Amino acid sequence: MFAFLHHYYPVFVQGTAQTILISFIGILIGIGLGLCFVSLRRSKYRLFQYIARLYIAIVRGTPSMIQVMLIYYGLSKMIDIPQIQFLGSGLDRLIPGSIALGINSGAYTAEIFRSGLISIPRGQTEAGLSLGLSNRTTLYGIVMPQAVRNVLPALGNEFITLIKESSVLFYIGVQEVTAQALGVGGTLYNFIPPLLVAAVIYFVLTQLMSLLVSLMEKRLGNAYLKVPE
Amino acid sequence: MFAFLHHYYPVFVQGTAQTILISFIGILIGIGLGLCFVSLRRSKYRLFQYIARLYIAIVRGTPSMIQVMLIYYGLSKMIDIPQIQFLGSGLDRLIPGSIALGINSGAYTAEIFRSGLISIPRGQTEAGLSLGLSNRTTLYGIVMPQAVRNVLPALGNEFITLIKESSVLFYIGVQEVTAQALGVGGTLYNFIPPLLVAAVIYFVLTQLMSLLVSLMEKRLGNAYLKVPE
Amino acid sequence: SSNKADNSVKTIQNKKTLVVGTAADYAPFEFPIVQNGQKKIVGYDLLLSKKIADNLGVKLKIVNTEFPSLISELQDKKIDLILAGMVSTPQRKKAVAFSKSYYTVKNVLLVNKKNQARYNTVASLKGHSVGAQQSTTQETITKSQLADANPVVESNLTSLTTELKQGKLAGVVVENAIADNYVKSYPHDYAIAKVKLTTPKSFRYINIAARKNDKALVKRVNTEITKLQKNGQLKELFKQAQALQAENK
Amino acid sequence: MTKHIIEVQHLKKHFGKNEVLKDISFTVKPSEKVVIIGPSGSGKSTLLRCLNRLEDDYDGRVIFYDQNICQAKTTDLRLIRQRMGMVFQQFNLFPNKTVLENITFAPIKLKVMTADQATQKAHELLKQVGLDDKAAAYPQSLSGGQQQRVAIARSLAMNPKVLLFDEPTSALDPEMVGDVLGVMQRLATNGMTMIIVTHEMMFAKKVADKVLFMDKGVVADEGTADYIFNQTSNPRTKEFLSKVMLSS
Amino acid sequence: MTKHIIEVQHLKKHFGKNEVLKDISFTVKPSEKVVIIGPSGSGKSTLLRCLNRLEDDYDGRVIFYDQNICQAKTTDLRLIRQRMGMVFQQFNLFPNKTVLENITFAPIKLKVMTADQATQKAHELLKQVGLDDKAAAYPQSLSGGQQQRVAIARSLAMNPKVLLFDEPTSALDPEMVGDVLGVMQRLATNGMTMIIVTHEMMFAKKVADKVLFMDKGVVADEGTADYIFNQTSNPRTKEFLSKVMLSS
Ligand SMILES: Nc1ncnc2c1ncn2[C@@H]1O[C@H](COP(=O)(O)OP(=O)(O)OP(=O)(O)O)[C@@H](O)[C@H]1O
Ligand SMILES: Nc1ncnc2c1ncn2[C@@H]1O[C@H](COP(=O)(O)OP(=O)(O)OP(=O)(O)O)[C@@H](O)[C@H]1O
Ligand SMILES: [Mg+2]
Ligand SMILES: [Mg+2]
Repeated sequence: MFAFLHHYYPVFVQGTAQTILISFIGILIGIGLGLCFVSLRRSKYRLFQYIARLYIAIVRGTPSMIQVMLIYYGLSKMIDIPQIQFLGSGLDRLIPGSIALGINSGAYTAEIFRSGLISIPRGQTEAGLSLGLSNRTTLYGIVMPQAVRNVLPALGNEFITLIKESSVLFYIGVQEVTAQALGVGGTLYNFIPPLLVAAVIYFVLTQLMSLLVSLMEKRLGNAYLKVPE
Repeated sequence: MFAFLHHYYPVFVQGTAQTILISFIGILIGIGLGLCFVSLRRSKYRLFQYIARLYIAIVRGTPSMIQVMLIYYGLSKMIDIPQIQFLGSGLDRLIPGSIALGINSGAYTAEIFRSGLISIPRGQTEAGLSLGLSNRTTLYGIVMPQAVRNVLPALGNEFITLIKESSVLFYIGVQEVTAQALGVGGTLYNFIPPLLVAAVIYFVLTQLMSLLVSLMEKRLGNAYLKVPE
Repeated sequence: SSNKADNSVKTIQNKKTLVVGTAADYAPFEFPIVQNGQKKIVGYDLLLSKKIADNLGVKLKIVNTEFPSLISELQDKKIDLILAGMVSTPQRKKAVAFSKSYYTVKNVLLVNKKNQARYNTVASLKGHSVGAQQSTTQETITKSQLADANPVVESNLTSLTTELKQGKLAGVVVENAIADNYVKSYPHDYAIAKVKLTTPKSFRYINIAARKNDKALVKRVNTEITKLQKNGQLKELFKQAQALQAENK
Repeated sequence: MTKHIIEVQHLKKHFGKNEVLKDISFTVKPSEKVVIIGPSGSGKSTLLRCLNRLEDDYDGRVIFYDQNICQAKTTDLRLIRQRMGMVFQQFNLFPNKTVLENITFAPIKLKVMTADQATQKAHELLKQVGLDDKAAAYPQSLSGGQQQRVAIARSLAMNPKVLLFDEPTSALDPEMVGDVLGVMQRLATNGMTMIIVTHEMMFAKKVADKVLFMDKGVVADEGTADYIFNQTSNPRTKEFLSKVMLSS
Repeated sequence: MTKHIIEVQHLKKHFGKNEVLKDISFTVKPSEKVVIIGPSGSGKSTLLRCLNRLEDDYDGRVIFYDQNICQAKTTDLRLIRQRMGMVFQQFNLFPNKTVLENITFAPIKLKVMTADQATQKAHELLKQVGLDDKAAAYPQSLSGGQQQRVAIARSLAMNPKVLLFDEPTSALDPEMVGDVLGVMQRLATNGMTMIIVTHEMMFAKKVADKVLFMDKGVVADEGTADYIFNQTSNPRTKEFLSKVMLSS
């Protein structure tokens, strides 16, 4: 059943590289947008709060496939990206595609950051302020590091979701794993074996991502959470 | 820009009905599977725990689009469903499609139920047992009602996700909203307007779903969580 | 319609590349294979594209995406030409300009070998699911000529034929070239049904699509097609594509 | 009937490598009030939880009315637990049930009483603990002291033969403590058998027939309240008491 | 310099419609120990938090060394807070920092000392509170009593002129209370100005120069420790004290 792999594995390797690339860019943009919108959401100004809420509501309320297509068709009308080929797809698809993924992920990331900040007891802020520290130092020196540590698992889940969601980019012609599997299926006149291969690839990628996140959790100081005997 | 709606609105109405139908069935199946797998996960027997973990890991680690296609092709070998047409799609696609959605959702639902049970302090179980109640009565009479109340928001989010994920069924020929929008887009040679319409439809559906869940939250007794002055 | 000078050929020659859009799940017209460890999209349309690029003296670049979105990509100037086994329907003619035809199709019903005897007539399909690719002439034909059947529309042809093999569909309406190829590749799985489908004239011709204003480009393309038709190379290219698929499946 | 309600014999319990109870033995007579004191982590809660098998897998024997709890089958165990009420530090009221439902839930479910009987009994008990006006309230709307008194009423609804208290006032604001201790004092006066883990030394002095001082998993000292608080020469007891009394 | 370090004048604070502080006035002299007692919800914490403007938007004036805290600009406020240490019921140590880092973080960040000076000072303070061996530990690995002593050391690192304590021992196991009170007692003896909200009446009797009894947002009674505990005729004070003393 998987004899075709012998011949077609380079296609899957290329697709995997592409999936990793778009996921990586998407994650970076997602974190950036998340930080940006969590600030808006916590801002004193109603208008900013409102913008952030609207963005989050729209992203969470519509399928990512539709978002990706709308952003791609929308962006391609607005900006002109050179059609340089990279790993088998044009940059004019890769870039809007990754941006779309990032815009989608940003809404979830913003909510995760927000929950992280909420999770840190008010007492931590008060302890910082009562020592004479500024609001800024208290936020970035005391609250944030703890918040980031707390939300790492949730962030990890979001990254995993993003890796999986990246499969919708096949519809705008990005040659990632799903697109490659569908293409090979077209040549073989049979979909099932290449789709199984794609499923395994995603599974491995997402497992690696959770491994990575749990390593980071350890590095970011599991120590202080452990209660020694 | 939306003049086409004048002509095409019945297509979207049909698609919306279809989306609601498959989401509804998917949610029911998801809840059933979730309950089933959370029992396996908490079972004394290693093998059952292992099966539940594997199921959850696979579902969470692969894109739902690939799952849906593989489940659909797989299921169709196993069960035989009459090809009765319903709202523009055969039951033989609607049903396996909904089942696929349910299988996907079940993994998340199981984890939500599990977190709900964990969220109830051990003291509640102990109080029940110390009054002489059986394990069963304690679980179903005391812990479960509180757990369900606690996880309602998370369940609501999962239902919203399912409504959005149902868009992948267009790939197995279910004529839900996305499929209809893409069809209209292919006819108009312009995807943006019909996709925008689809996005609005999903947005309305998901907002309605969150409304429904928050009503249920109220009914399931917000009272006892409020601390009157 | 405009009197402005048509720069379409010059633009392509200036950027030294011709960008052709296709949807590579349609063997033998276009499909991916691996050659020397590299993925490559090949097929009849690609061989022809190469000839056109050569004629223009530029490099060829392929953009592979979903069939239903090709025309919109063309209009967004993401691609210069579509070579994707695209039939020049009157409706499409409103949106794009078509070259001369380089292939003539007839539509047939591809069925599972087991059911070859079962589906002989249009009536025998009543109440059964028949597949067609979304936004294609086959979709229109299915819906008009097999009105009693249940149409199943998906964006990808292979997903339909996979379903056919699984017994989920009674038949799939496809072009005869594709159908022949399926039968040749998998004689035990697929067969062509005796069901009579008529292919209206306006649905018969496969052409290359270009933007409406790119008249000069269409002209150049037509010249090349005429040349290849005359010296018999067009048929050769098709056979070459079929052979390529046979050795890669 | 023996002269003891509860007999604990050579009770041992470990969590992994941590030996929490090391050979504990003592007895409780009808109407006796046993108070257990000792530093944090000495195993007081664990001991109490072993008595009604909320902790499992221990060595030794716990005899309750001639029945060995350690070997009781599930159905017997449930009957035993009905006759052995337990009051927790964290009250553990059911937050989704009203005060009345909290008290009547178990008797009705276990078919010990009809719904009417249970309701009547609940109102009586609520009167006893001074909270009859709160029958329809939800636990979250009560103060800690009120919640704990409801929890006591809930235990009493099953007509237990003995009540176990695990630091019933530790989670309370100081002004609430008095009300709860008042209720307990009245129960004691009325002849209820009680085993009480507490840090309220004044109260212990007042009600205890017997005081056990636990330290590191053993009963390090044992005797009447007078003995423990005034006469003992055990240095650990004295050190502990000096620390705890200093703060109050 | 005035003879008062802190002067509170007609302080009023409400949360929504809930008037929590209703016209509070009192003064604190250098080296004075003011103990605030009163039932739960009477506004003790709110009062303390108003003193260093952790609560905002109140009426009245709080004068600290001639400066009106209510109108201090952000930069001034930060200087004021540096000179006014606060110790919380929940300790509020930074869990991701070691004990040493907890103490040195603020002095270093605020450039009050160099890193070396801060570390040296931290070790001195840790010695004072008896925890020099825990410098490298994380807060979670310490007992509550140890954490609270670190929190006191952290406050002292900024060389404050006055220390505010909000029920510093309420969250502690009884045996831990003594250690923390011991540290506070020594601070008091060394002349630190202190405002202490507490339920530890014995301790209050011992160290208080002045006791404020708060009830429902007002200072209902006020005087020396001897007056409040032995002489007052205020019925609310007496009722409160009888409740709190009964339990201990
Ligand atoms: N479920 C458990 N798993 C592992 N160790 C436990 C468990 N329950 C208690 N222990 C350990 O057993 C020892 C005794 O705990 P226990 O709660 O009985 O003490 P305690 O005397 O009640 O203390 P406290 O006064 O703080 O309530 C402690 O070292 C504790 O860490
Ligand atoms: N942030 C807030 N928002 C609204 N109400 C508050 C807030 N903080 C305190 N309160 C209310 O103010 C009143 C006084 O609270 P405060 O915490 O000052 O009392 P307290 O005397 O410290 O009590 P305790 O002894 O329980 O600590 C209470 O009724 C409380 O509910
Ligand atoms: Mg305990
Ligand atoms: Mg307070």
